[in-house]
Amino acid sequence: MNEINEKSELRKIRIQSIKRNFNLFKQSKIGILGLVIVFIFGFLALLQPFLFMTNIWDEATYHPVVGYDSQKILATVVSCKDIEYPTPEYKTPSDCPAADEVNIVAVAPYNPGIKEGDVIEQFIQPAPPSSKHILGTDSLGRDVFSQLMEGSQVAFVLGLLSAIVGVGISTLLGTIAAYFGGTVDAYLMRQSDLVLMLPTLPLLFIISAFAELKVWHLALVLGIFGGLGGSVITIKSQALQVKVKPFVDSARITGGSRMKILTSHILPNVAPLALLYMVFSVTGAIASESILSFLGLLNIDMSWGLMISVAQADGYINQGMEYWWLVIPAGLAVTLLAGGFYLVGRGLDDVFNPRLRRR
Amino acid sequence: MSDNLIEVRNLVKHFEVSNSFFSGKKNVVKAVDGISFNIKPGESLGLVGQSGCGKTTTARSLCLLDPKTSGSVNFFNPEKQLMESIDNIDDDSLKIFRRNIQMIFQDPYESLNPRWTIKDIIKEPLDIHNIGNLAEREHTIVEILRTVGLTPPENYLNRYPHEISGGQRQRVSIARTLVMKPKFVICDEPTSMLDVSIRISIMDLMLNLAKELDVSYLYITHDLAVARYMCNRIAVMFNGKIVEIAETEELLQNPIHPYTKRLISSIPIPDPQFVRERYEINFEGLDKIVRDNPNEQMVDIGNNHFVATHETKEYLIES
Amino acid sequence: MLFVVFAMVVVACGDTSDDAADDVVEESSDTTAAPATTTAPAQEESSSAPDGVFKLAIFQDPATQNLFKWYDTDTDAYSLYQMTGQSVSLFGISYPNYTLIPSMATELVETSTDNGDGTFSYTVPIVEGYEWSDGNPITAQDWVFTYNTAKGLPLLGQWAAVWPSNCEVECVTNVEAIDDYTVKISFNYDPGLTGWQYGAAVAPALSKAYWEQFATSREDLLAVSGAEAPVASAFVYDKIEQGAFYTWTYDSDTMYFGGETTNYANGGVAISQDNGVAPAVSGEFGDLSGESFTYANGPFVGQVEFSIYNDQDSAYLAFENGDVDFVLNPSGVKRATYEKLSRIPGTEVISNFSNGMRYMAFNTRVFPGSNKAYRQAVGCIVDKNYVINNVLQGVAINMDGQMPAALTSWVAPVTGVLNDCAGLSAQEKWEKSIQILQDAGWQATDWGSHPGGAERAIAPTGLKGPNGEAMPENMLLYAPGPGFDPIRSTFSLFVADYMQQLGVDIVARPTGFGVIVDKVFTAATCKDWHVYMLGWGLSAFPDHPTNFFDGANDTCVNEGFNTTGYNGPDGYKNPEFAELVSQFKGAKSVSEAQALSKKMEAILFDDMPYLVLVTTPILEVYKENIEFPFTNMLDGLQQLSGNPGNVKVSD
Amino acid sequence: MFSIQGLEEDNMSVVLDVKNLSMHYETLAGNVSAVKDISFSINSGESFGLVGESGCGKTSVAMTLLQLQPENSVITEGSIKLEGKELVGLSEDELRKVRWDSISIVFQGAMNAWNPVIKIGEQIREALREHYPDNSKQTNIQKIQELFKMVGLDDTVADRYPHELSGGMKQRAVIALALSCDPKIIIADEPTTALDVVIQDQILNEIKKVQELLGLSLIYISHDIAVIAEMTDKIAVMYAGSIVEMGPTKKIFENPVHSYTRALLDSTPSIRGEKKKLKSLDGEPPSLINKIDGCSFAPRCPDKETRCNPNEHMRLVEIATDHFVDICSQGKE
Amino acid sequence: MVVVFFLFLIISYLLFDAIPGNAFQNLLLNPSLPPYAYEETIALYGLDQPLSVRLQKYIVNFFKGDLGYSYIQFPKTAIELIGERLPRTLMLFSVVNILAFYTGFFVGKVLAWRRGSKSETWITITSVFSYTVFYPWFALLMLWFFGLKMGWVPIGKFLTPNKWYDSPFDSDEVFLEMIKYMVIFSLIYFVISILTKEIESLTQRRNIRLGSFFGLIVISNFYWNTGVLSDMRFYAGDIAYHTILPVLTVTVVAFAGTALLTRTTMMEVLKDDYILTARAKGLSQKRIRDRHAARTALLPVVTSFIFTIVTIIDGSVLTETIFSWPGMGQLILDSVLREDIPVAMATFSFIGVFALIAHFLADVSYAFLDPRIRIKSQG
Repeated sequence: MNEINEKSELRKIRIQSIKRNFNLFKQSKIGILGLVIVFIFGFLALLQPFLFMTNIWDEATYHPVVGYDSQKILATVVSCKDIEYPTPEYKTPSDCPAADEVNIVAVAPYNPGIKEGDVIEQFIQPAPPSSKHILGTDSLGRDVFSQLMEGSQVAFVLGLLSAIVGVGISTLLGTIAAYFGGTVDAYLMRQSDLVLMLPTLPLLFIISAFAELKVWHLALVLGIFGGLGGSVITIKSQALQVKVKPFVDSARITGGSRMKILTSHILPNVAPLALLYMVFSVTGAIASESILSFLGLLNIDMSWGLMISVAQADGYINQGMEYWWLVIPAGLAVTLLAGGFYLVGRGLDDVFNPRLRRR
Repeated sequence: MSDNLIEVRNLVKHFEVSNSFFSGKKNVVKAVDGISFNIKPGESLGLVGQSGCGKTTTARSLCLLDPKTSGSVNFFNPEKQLMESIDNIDDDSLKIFRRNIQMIFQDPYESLNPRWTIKDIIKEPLDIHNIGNLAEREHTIVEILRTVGLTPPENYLNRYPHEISGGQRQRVSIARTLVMKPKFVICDEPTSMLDVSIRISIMDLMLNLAKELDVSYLYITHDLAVARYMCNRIAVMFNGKIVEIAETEELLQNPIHPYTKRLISSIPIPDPQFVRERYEINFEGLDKIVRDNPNEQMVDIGNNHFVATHETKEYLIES
Repeated sequence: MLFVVFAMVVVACGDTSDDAADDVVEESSDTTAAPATTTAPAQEESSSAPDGVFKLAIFQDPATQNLFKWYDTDTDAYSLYQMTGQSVSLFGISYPNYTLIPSMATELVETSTDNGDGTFSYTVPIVEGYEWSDGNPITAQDWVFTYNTAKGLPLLGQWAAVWPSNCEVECVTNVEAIDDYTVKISFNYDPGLTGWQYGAAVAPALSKAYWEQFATSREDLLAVSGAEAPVASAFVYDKIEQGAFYTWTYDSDTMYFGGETTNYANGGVAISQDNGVAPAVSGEFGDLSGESFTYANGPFVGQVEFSIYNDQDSAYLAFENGDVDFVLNPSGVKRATYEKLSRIPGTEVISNFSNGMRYMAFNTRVFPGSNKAYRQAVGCIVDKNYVINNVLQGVAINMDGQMPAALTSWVAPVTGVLNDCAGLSAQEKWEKSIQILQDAGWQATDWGSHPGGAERAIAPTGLKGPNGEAMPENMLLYAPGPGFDPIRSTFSLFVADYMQQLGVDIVARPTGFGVIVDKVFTAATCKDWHVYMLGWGLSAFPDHPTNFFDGANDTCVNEGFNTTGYNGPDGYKNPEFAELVSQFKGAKSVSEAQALSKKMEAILFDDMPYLVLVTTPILEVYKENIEFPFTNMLDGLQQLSGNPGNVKVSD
Repeated sequence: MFSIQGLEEDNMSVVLDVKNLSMHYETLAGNVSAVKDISFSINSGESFGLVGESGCGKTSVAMTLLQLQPENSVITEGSIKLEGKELVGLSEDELRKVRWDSISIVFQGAMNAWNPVIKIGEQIREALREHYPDNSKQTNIQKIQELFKMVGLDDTVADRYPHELSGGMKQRAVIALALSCDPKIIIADEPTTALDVVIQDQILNEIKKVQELLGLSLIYISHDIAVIAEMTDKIAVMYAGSIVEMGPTKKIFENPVHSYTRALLDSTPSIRGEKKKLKSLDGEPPSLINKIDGCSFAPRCPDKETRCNPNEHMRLVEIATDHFVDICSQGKE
Repeated sequence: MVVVFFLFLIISYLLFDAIPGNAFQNLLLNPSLPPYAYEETIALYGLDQPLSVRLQKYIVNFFKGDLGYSYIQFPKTAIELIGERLPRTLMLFSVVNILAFYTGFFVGKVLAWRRGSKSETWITITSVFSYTVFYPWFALLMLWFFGLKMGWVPIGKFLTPNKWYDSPFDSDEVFLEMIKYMVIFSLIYFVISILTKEIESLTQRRNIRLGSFFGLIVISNFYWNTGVLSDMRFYAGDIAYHTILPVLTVTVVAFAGTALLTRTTMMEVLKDDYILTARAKGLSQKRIRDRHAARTALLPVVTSFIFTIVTIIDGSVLTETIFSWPGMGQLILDSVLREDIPVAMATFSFIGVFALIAHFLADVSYAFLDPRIRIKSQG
């Protein structure tokens, strides 16, 4: 009984402390903004499997990779030559072709013998946003919104996994280096020097060239390199500060083993900083993946970077705002989610770092 | 000599400090330069001196936090009933040593792990030494909290250090220190960061516990007034050396060494009517002579009062 | 702090730039007016050098201006674009109709002499009087020199293809100059179109007079910048600003100047050239009786500028902005950009078929790829038209055989399963495929069923080969990722799905291009894969089936060092086909070659080592002020490097 | 409200007059009333001690005098008159002229009062430049040398960085800095807390010497009643934001009236006199977030039963000439 | 450090070697090429030898100073290629970095100072998003907007070809001259700043500095009018014109890192007691901000900035591609993607050496800026 009571009391205390911390966190407007962004994307990421499982969305139509929704219209073939605008039909060059028309140059290469005035069955791909596809479809008739959701799954898996791996490694190595010092420390520091010397982006190019690199492979790689690099040094300096705290000395005097001191005293006190680092490194991981996908170096089925890459491969990216749904949502998503995590980190730092706290 | 609890002979601790940013050349700082003292059971010895004189280093070397450079430290092993050196100690004896020597730190804010509850903090030594079963441990913790005046104990068990005040924290520190009933506790200015009104209650608590639990203290402070309140004997330390050691009142009434005199003269008196005598001494000269006579012996001038013998009169400047 | 400095510089220079710009414009017009002062003795006629700059965008800094180097190891198209004048050849190809025409040869020599010792020779007379831009005559010695250099140093890489000199296999044994204007080229076999007309006769010859001094070792030769090398075209190198742009300027000594070329519908060509420098040429080739179109030969511009844009999108932005007239892009402009640019005033668009294909290859060495029925079943069930017309709508054109549709006379009628399954519904295709498997003795615990309509079939389970071979599990279909090529990537997903409906345990695995190439072209891993998708760019003479499917070339059989020809990654072997290949290689006339090719195609349609997927159109855009003599041709204008020699620029 | 009689009579020599000053900090948890209705005045040349435990509001008073309180603090009422000039409500620019020129301050922890990356001399010259913009460099340097001599530092210190000095030297330099613009009043906020006894002794000596030499007014803030006893002519004992007892130092030490004052005296160990049992005060100071009705010392008061008047609002009454005591401890009579 | 570098070389080489395929793989894609051509080629370049042999050979040659020939651009050496590309990257990115540093530092300063205000929140959020913006996407949008839509700046490349047809100079010469000029200018200004440090009156000090700055600009006008420079001026101006957009774009992305770091460190510094002392001294807000808070906050910002300089070349890959600015970044990208191992290795070791130097510089500059360390180093 007593045990249970105590446990529930402990839990209550935990909940209280979480509540209190959250109230503190609420102070930081930027942190809250970041959290909201992260939650929105988190919601998107979870929403898609839900829609598929409940059959609200049909996989054949909405699947982000192999889904296909043919939207056909009957279109009149017209010629949008560079003539003086406005003409009776069109006000500006961008009005031609009109909604139920198709430019002859766009279809002629695939339909030899087509003439102006023909009425043909035309697929609208990419289709602009509609009630069925709220962000339209891409050039392969796939739902952009669904892709965006799939992309957030990828971003979360990749970002969080690599952050956890990276921070796990750097926390472990950082505390070990701080606690043991001497040759272990020297070795670990040289190792992180070495990793810091490797240029990030070219390194990722190399790694992406290896066979069969899946998202979680990339997450591991990013995590390992991130974890071995600069953050070891930061975590180590934090651990060094904890190491000389009197409570660690107390434990040593009492005869606590090294392992125990490391795991129960130093690690928990380094953890907040590590957590902060984790939040920040999510940002880097998302950006890295997007850039690799964008450059077409990453062989995965779907991601935000890839969405832009595909839009670019078909030549939609330098069209200004005309095909905005192919370019803007994915680009914004990368920016927003990465920024969201960053804002959360900033907010945490502002509120919980006593050196930064305002009051 | 076996009536001593701890015997320190010629304890030396040197630090290597790299003095240059680029070259990595190392300088040796002699933080503790051959000090000796004994502590009997139930006695508390005050170690007094200015900051940087080696008080804390001595304490850390004594409880094996930092390895000493040379010298010997013997402690009384209550199970074997004999004095044992802490060098080359076997594991069993080390365990006994660990159980019998503890330290209280200056800063109540830093000396408790902020991520642990009070219960965990006090329980840690019991866990490490595997004393009693879980229920017994629980019981011991409640008891010790009561002993240090944190009542009712249940209110404190599940709280975190940041939820209680500085005085209470220091009580928790004391509880943690005493939970294994050690024979010898090193106190490194445990009250200097507390407010006056709380300070006395902590000091009283420590004095009471010393009697109750038969604990000896090595009490480190720079304030002779506090040392007087807490200690039977006082050792005055200067630049890594003990220059004078005597019973408290003897030392205060009859200081011999100029440094002791200077120290006593600088303590403000809470009485506006009283005007202190002021001494000024030539610290550099004194430092030099102390450094130049590393093997200086202490002489007993009676009343268990020992003074370093170097000729020091000339460094005393009357003011 | 530094930035401010920088801004000030910008401002300061901005103030003065107007005057300075004027200066430069004047200076540059001076230079174009008298370009020959430094390169050759001034000639009065050269003052009639044409005006205008033809501005092309390319995507990569050419690695070299040295053609020897290019053929050695630099296989990059962008480098070749701006080196075309450095070499001459005996025969040439007339665009737009792909007809073989004499270039330096006075006639199309198409019959060989049997020397009796197993070697066969062609003796070709060369046009007299033509000169390299440095004034040295173009003679037979240039061929001899080029061949001997490639053979003797030796040069590596593509030289082995253009001047094959390794005589353990089919090779050119000797090139000799009978006299200055007659060259004799000998082979250790009797070459047909592949080896002669489209082989040695179109192989490059470079100026001996210039290059001889460097041809002491491979390193020395390749170290030459090449920018000073004499050319046999209308332009010489002018300014080379590494990483930014290259220019050619009009060469007053050009051997091509003026005249007319007439292309006849039936393949005949008539050329007349007389620029007062070289002797008058009036060549008439082939049957000239059909319809024709004629264009005047250039050059019509004084300067050709190659601007380097490292990013395609920014290149097209620059095009849109009017910074360049034509983007020299081997894969053409992207569809959406094409459509958009077409609507921008002042832009002309062209679309052509490309000479290439994307395909899926089976590994015929290992089960189940080794089983013909299996390949046929896959070929039948895959509904290419659905993927092309619906999913990929507008970016690809279906292709069934090995020949691009544009080579009409080469295209063979579709036979075999592709023909049988064409136009069937999804259900019928599935049923037919199952039938093919059953007929071939395949077994299954449950043959599954098709619910009809657009539904997916319920796949057979426990599929086993006719001899009870178990189907491998977890097979992979390697295809480039969507970032590299959305077409193949999309196809791979759909094809894998079709194959799954046949009970094949396979998934599409997006894989790096380099990784696929490494896997399928390496002898050590020749049995480690099942299916992959890649593409081929094809040459002017469609002899590629001989290379792809000649069983003798199998990497696996020869375990690495393969001396006979191309490494066929698919491992396809068929004696009947091999016989046709050797006949094809000896074919001396196009009609003979075409007939053989069609026979070969029929076998391939039946055996299906490749499932040919699609070809893509080449879309190109250019500025209205540019005028090309013709734009209708296989592979588009990029095939002619933008045809700078005949382009006209108006203001 | 009421004003303190008796001090107003010789107004001429009053340098600083604080009346009914109240201020609080706005925090998440609520408003923290750090200073409650405090009045005191300081004559020229006088040294005034402010004693109390940490968190009692002494430092807040010091900061408010210079109007250096943090952003989240609000002065709810009261006035601070410096030689008759009201400081509360002045703009930042006007305050800048007052600061250092009229009132300077020696902060707690001299270690951190210096910017680590600027030389000592430069940091003093900075203040001189601000207040005497027309001084030549030479004048300023001379001035600094004089100041250094006064506090017992040699000239070379000016060219050194803070970290090159010992704690004592830094604190001396801080005093020199505080004197640099010839202020009327120096506030010393626990200037010796971080120092050990010997250095503390030297610094106290120095401050006293300088104060007497220049005839400055000194506000000395400390938790150590022994130091206050030595340093000041007049003291005010603060508890929980209020002054509980105020008067000439000697009088208060002879006859402490308020229970808190007595408790403070009883809990201070001394090396003189009999070694006596010291008395501790139970409990902790109250949280200032909650509004306290009645005597805020009542819960801890050892004489609760006999002398205390726990329901009375804390305010001072004069019980003897210049000796003010909080009314709560005036007993129930 | 040598050992670390040695390991760095080995690891890089192994990584490159592990990439599937090799530099001559393209030969395989020519269907009419006999396979022996490929075999011969890779044999000539030693690629058929076992890894250990090649690695050993490479390392030995490396320490002899021979970084080898480029596979792709044979017979150019790797060093020649770097020498050709480096000035362009240096030119563009030194400007970007200095600009980004100053704006970042300034914005960070203001942010920390205005803590809690609305504008602070908004600027912080903007900075964060410009820090995390999806760079290639952003750069293309910038190019589209400023280059095409507005037509204010040229699209890509570092020069306008037709202006350079008759240039008597190589662009590299002009680049070097511009770099030289910037270095000289800033050095002189730096010396002036140091010399004027001793002037007691603040207004006078400021006036002299401002005056000398404009004086320097006038002098630079003369400078660019002397001798060969008067001819080069025009070309330098052209290059400067082309740097505007890349500089703007990269700065927008790069300044935020410095701004956010400055904000954090400065907020920490603002808690320090000497800020209070400075206020008590009656110093003006601006002076406290700039002289006390920012000056101290500068230390970690500069150090981290120097570390980010290492990533210049690394991060320049995308910028250089999108803005068609052929520098080191593109060299890395090309050599890595085309598996031109000697060049890729050379660029990697260049970055490695650069990183080592930056580490050293960071230490030195820290010592220079922080007297606490400086004195130690002298002692």
